[in-house]
Amino acid sequence: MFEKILVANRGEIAVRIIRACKELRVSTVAVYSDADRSSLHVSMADEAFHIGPPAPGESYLVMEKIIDAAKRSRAEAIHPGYGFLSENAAFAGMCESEGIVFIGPTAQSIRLMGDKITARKIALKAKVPLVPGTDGAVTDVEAGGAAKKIGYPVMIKASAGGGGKGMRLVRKAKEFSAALGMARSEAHGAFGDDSVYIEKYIERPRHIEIQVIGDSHGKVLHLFERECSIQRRHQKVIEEAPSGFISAKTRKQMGEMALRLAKAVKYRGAGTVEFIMDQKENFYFLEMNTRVQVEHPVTEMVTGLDIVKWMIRTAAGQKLPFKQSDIKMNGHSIECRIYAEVPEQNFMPAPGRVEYIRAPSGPGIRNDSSVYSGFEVTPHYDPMISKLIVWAGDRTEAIDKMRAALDEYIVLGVKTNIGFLTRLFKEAEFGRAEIDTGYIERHPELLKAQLADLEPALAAAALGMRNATREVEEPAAQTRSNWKSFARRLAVSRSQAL
Amino acid sequence: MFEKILVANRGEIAVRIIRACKELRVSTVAVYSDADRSSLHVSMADEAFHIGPPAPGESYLVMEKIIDAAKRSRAEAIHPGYGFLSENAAFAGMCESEGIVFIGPTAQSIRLMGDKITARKIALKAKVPLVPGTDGAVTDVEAGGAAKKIGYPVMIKASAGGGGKGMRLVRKAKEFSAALGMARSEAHGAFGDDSVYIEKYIERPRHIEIQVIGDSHGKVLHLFERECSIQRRHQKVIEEAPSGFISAKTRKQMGEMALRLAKAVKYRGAGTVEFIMDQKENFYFLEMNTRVQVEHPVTEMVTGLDIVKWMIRTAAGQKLPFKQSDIKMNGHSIECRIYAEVPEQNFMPAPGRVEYIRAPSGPGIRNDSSVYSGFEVTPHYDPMISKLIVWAGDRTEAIDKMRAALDEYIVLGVKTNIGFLTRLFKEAEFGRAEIDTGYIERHPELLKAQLADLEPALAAAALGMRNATREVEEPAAQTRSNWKSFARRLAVSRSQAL
Amino acid sequence: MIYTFKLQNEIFKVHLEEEGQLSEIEIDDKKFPVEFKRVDDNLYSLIIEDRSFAVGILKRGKTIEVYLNGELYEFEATSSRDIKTAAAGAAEGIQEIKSPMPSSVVKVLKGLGEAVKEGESVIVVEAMKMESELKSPIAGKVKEVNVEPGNAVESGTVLLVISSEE
Amino acid sequence: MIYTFKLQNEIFKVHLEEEGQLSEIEIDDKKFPVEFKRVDDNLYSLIIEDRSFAVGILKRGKTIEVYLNGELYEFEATSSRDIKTAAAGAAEGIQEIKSPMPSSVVKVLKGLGEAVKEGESVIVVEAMKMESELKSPIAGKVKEVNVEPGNAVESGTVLLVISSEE
Repeated sequence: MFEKILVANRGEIAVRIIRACKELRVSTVAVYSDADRSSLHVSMADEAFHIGPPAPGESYLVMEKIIDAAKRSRAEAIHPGYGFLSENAAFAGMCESEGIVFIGPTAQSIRLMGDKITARKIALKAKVPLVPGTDGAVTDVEAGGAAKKIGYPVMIKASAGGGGKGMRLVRKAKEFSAALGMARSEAHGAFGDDSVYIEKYIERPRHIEIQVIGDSHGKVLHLFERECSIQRRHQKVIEEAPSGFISAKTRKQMGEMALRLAKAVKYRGAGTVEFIMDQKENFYFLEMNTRVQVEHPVTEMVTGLDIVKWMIRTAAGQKLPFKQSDIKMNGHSIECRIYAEVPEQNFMPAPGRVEYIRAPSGPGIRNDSSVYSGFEVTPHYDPMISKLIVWAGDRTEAIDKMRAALDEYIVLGVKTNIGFLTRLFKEAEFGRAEIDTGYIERHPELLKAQLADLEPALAAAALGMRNATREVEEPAAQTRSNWKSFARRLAVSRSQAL
Repeated sequence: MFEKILVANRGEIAVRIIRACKELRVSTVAVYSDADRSSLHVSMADEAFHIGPPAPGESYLVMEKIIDAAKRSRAEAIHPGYGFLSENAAFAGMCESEGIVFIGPTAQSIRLMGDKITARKIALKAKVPLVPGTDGAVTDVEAGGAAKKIGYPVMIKASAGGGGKGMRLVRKAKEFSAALGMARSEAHGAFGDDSVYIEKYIERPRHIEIQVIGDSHGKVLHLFERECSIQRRHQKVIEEAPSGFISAKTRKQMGEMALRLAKAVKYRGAGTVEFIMDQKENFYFLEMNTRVQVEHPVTEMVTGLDIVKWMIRTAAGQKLPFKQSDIKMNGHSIECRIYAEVPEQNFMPAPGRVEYIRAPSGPGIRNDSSVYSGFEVTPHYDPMISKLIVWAGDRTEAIDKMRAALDEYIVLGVKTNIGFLTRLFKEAEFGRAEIDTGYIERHPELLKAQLADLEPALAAAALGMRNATREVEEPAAQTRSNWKSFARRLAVSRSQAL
Repeated sequence: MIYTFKLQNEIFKVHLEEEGQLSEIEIDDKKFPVEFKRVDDNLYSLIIEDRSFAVGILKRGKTIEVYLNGELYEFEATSSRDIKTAAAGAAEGIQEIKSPMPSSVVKVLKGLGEAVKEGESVIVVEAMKMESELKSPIAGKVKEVNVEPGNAVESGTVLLVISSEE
Repeated sequence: MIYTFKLQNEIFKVHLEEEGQLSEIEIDDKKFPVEFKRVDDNLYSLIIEDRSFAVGILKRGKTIEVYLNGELYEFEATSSRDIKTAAAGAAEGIQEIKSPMPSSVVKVLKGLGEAVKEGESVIVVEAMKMESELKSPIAGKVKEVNVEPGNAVESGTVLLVISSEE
């Protein structure tokens, strides 16, 4: 095992990794930008190195600064977390050539999976299903036949396209040729190029992914699926394991496909193979994330395996001591990402000072966070406040636990999506796992606050105002400060600060 | 299921029960004494009733007040938690006759198990082993033979005894008659009665208990064991599941014995059969606790079953839907009781105001607590701050997780046993599960604080003093308070309150 | 003491009468007793006729944030003068479009005097590298335009004013 | 600025020199730079030559509690006058037996002038229905008895004084 690891990240994932290291009795080195001097990952680590201004491009993304801190602290390995340098093949390569272990796959694996076209080729070769479509642009003559072969509904897409221009959804064969003409003319108008290709249209797609983990001795295992179909701004908001939708047969198939792909690139460490799935459980490879995912906790909760610890152990050369059949799923886990954002305004980030935070706790509750009362959510980084994770015996109980947990959560000072999530978990459709990536768009009513408890809220507002007024009227109490009465004064100021 | 439950308790267990109710969508009614107006169980419940002064005898123990609150709130059931009225057969009977469901066993079961002599008789009849001993006082003629039959070492105990008077440990037969004489004469001197009885002496005894749960349809299941051998002042401090000591065979036997006993009293709800065990895995019935135990979480963590929810469900008449073979133990869980106390002074309680508390969190960490920054630990109740529970794949990993978690725990304002626990979890003997109820007495070195980081501590003290001084010198900043600058002022006061 | 709060353009008057531990609250001629107790920094316990509530309260400037049962109530404390304006505004349908966070103005979609439909976007602002379109909650005409593209604005800055009056 | 702290009868002098963000600390002729930053109410981050520490700090009266790596350091801030007394006390082996919490005196086990062994119990106090025996950390004689059975005492009250002097 390593003696010392540098954590090249910030926020909750840096805290998560430091905790794993502490349990493994490995020393930790934090790096921090100017904006993160009072972040928890700094004080929790054994050592801390300043690496520059708040902008990631001048700190967390500067490979040389990270490598330099690793060398100065004599860290033997670097854990990149997610985001920042975690899927940067050049950085992994730099670590390799500097003799520092990159906790993740090899630079080569990252490179292969990082390029979409290469990744699709590898998937094709490994017989992992891709979204059916033509192999590039088609002529008018080829088009109709191709669409028929793919099966309706299909999408006609401009080869040079983007932004929905030159795109047409076709549900029936008889509508095809008219749509093709329109798509071509729109594409020509927008891009000066009328070439189009055809792809299967997935209705109400679900996002389902398979967690894999490999060691450096050729063993790769999968830890089943996570469903992450609830998304906003193309970003996951709620993730769960197992999926409330797929059959045992599909689960098995997806696991096998994911392993086939991971083995094709000799995968080491934790990774995720993402699939898009239609409502008939047909699934197609999207991409592979060659790092730990934000949503890894739900898999940890149902398998009992600590993914971050296994990343570290496998990077240190340890063998995975279990086999595929040893890995079992038990119960159900759901994660919510709590953000400082405004759901009513298209989930716009709402940075600011978290004046007060009270996170839920108790049986089956896990709150991965690095935010505390007084923490400043800055515009420089992701406005995530925490990942609230629950575990219970089954999906229904997990939903009930999440509702109860959200009910305990209090954040003041910045706006959050807690109210939105509370409403979402009460939705019957969500309860029946009738979800897809368009779920939030289909439920605009969830965005609106339900201010139903007006009387107690007004009473609280009035009593709160009264307390604040008293404070203004009697500020003298606050100056009666000397060393001996310090403790008492603290108590006084507590009962006055609103 | 019930619509509304009254929780006849306070502190962490009241919070625990309210959380379970929320998940079951059952309304909750809290009761509180004058000392508990700002306790969390009050604000977390849907309704709250004041029941009198701080002293338990004038509030939480007054049956009529509890029943009255239940009637006024139209609660259909009462959950008594642990302590207070939880093992009071009269109270359970009163509930029964008032048509309120007592969430626990019947008054009759409580009565049978509450009386030590009756409980022993039932155990004897159910063929549950008791500590071998004579059936009452013995003559000099009988004594030697009895001792031989029981097997050395034996204890000679004064029938009228107590406080160690007239008590003699005898390790060898040849020492017996001299010891008998001394015991008799001491007993005569102390109590005016020289009758003695003989009991097997258990060396380095371990405390191991079996969790059981029954429904009102005749099914009783066990949820395996907990080991609670680490005790101070005869009170458990650390509990774990499974035991790091017993064999699978012993586990099975103990489970069967516990079920035999529970079935003998037609047990409903959660209960615990406590055993004393010697270092050869011989175990003997001690007593049955007819309520939820403080340490129930460790069983929940390894079985995945929510004991409090099952108490409520079975009290509502639901059947236990699983069978004994469905219940499995997975991984290892340890609980520490965090107390406001002074280990160096024989674990004397240290009530006071918790000025600041920061509890650990993250994967595998559960902190059941009702204490927050500003909470007053009063002399009226148990000075428990929280139950810190960890789960991990095996015992070693669980210990490492507990060490890391304790390291994150910060409590200021009252003294705690956190340092003591930190030292204990570093002990190699504890790591090897070489524990018994005399462990803490055998390790007095654990009681002493290890103040090894003097330099950073002194630096912190000096810098803290400097901040406090600044505050005294510049109190003006605190009076510059008006409504508009409220937010800023709050920030200022934050950076000044030390 | 009477407090007046504005919440989503509705005005509420709260009459607060204190008697020791217990306060009496009157809202819309409905009276009820309230027991109010601080728990920690910003967490309060409210007991109203045996019903119990855990409430987070934060006062910032004229806004008092009340967090209750998972929802955030942002009350604006108003003076009688404010009320009149607001009441008048509500009656006449005058709406201020405010910046929800520190941001920069990207595009003003509606000019002075231009007609606006309910729910129509009127201005685009950018914050944290994301553009957001702000919409008018009422149909009417643009009465004021206070900013232009490139302006950096604070949270709460009134960007445009929409009026339903002719 | 020089601060003097007493910890378990040892005296420490800390010389603190400030230069902007960075402070220089000198303890026993050893100098090192410290970066000190508040995290939340009582949690601070200390960085000493790249080594990082999370520290809880609470000042109460003359006591400054420092919580570090699971252990509580209770420093007593002392003036030079206090130091002399304390230093003298330490040298001569004078020990005050203080009440660790609000409690009532049950029994005084050692009378004035009586000899006491190291670790021997000298007084019994009761709090929260539990009796506790307080022990003498040194061998010596009882020099002062300030309380008698039945007295209610505050936390920190000096109950007895033991001296190792002849």
